[in-house]
Amino acid sequence: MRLAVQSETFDLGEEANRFAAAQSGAGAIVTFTGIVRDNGGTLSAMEIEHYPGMTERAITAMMTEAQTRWALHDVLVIHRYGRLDANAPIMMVATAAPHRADAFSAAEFLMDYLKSRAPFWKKEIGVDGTEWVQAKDEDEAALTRW
Amino acid sequence: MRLAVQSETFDLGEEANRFAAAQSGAGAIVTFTGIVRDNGGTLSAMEIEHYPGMTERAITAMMTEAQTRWALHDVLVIHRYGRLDANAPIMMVATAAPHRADAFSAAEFLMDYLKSRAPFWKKEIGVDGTEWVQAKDEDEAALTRW
Amino acid sequence: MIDVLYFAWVRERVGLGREKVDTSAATVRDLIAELSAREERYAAAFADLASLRVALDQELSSFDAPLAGVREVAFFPPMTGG
Amino acid sequence: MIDVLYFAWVRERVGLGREKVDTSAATVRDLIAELSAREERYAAAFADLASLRVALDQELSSFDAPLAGVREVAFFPPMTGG
Repeated sequence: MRLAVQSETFDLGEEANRFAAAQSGAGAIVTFTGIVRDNGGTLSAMEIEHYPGMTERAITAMMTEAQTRWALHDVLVIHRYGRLDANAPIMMVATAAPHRADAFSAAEFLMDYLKSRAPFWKKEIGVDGTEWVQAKDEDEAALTRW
Repeated sequence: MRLAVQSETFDLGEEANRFAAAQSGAGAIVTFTGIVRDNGGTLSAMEIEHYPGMTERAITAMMTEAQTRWALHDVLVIHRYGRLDANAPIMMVATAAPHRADAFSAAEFLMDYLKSRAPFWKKEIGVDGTEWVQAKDEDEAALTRW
Repeated sequence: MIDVLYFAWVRERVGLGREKVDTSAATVRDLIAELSAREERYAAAFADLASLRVALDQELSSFDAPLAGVREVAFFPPMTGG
Repeated sequence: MIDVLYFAWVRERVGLGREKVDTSAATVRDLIAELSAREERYAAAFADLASLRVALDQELSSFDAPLAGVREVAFFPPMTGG
């Protein structure tokens, strides 16, 4: 289980390979990577704020819960903060499990919780000014399935 | 949309990066990688047979259906055939979408269909002999959710 | 003449992966009966139709489908990919 | 003395990210009332409690939670990670 909350960028392929290489006996590996969308050119960057200490605690608790709920070999979460340009990677989740259903469910669970329970706040820096992203009802609703 | 049915191995990280680099405006990238499990050391290799021509047609139809059902930017499927050693990668699915729910659903849909509707047959080569893998009821049941 | 293909354990029981068959069978089921009557290895391969699938010209089909116009028939067990 | 932290637009309205507050407020709600009475920028930040969340010692909590023994209080909007 590895968690990295960092300002530096990361390489999806490198992280995926390192994660996969560390597994033994896993039949299924799922990765999710979130990327800053440029919204058709109207968004130039994103600023992500976090709460050092609480962010790590909250995500660690989610990862532990995922490992309790599903048969997993391993879990990885990387989440960036600071200024991120359009098309840059924001975050990544990887899960390794004997079977694909567990790997998929755990990755989706972690994504749903990261979206609305991890202490991160996003500000969009667009061509028309800056704006804090508001929490979406659909993200909150997504939690009810778990 | 890219499909590769091949005997050669592939590099998860390289494929994931190439797939991600080809996207523009996708907020979410999901990858699934299937790996030959060694079943606690009892399985030494797997032999995968396919039906050249029909295999490609069937998977292409699944990929097209995924793109019809979900808002996707792109889909990638790589599936190997021939002899695969324990811990080698068997196959990979990648999906890119504006939103994570579509990327996850499409990847799971493709996996469920690949498992039981793509013309591949697996033979396990174990320490106690060889055996054709039988279709699982649970794989067939997984299709009913789509 | 029709191309008949066999995969996985069906191929192993029949003893070959592909052959040309001179037949005037009207349906897949007729073709199976014809082959099974011909030699024991076919009868063994086709003993349990519930564990077999058939594709006509590379599309999954049924045992009652007509063979008229079909160039390629393939027999195999349920798929187990991934 | 208690550490009070502000994030995102709460931080922007208050004008700082962290401060020490000398208070004897019994609950989070009391602390909010105290700060809001002190200066307009706090009143602006705390105007709509429905759009605010609070964490006590880095655990999500409620506005009615007691502050006894708490060292760190953080105010922020609903999280929007990922």
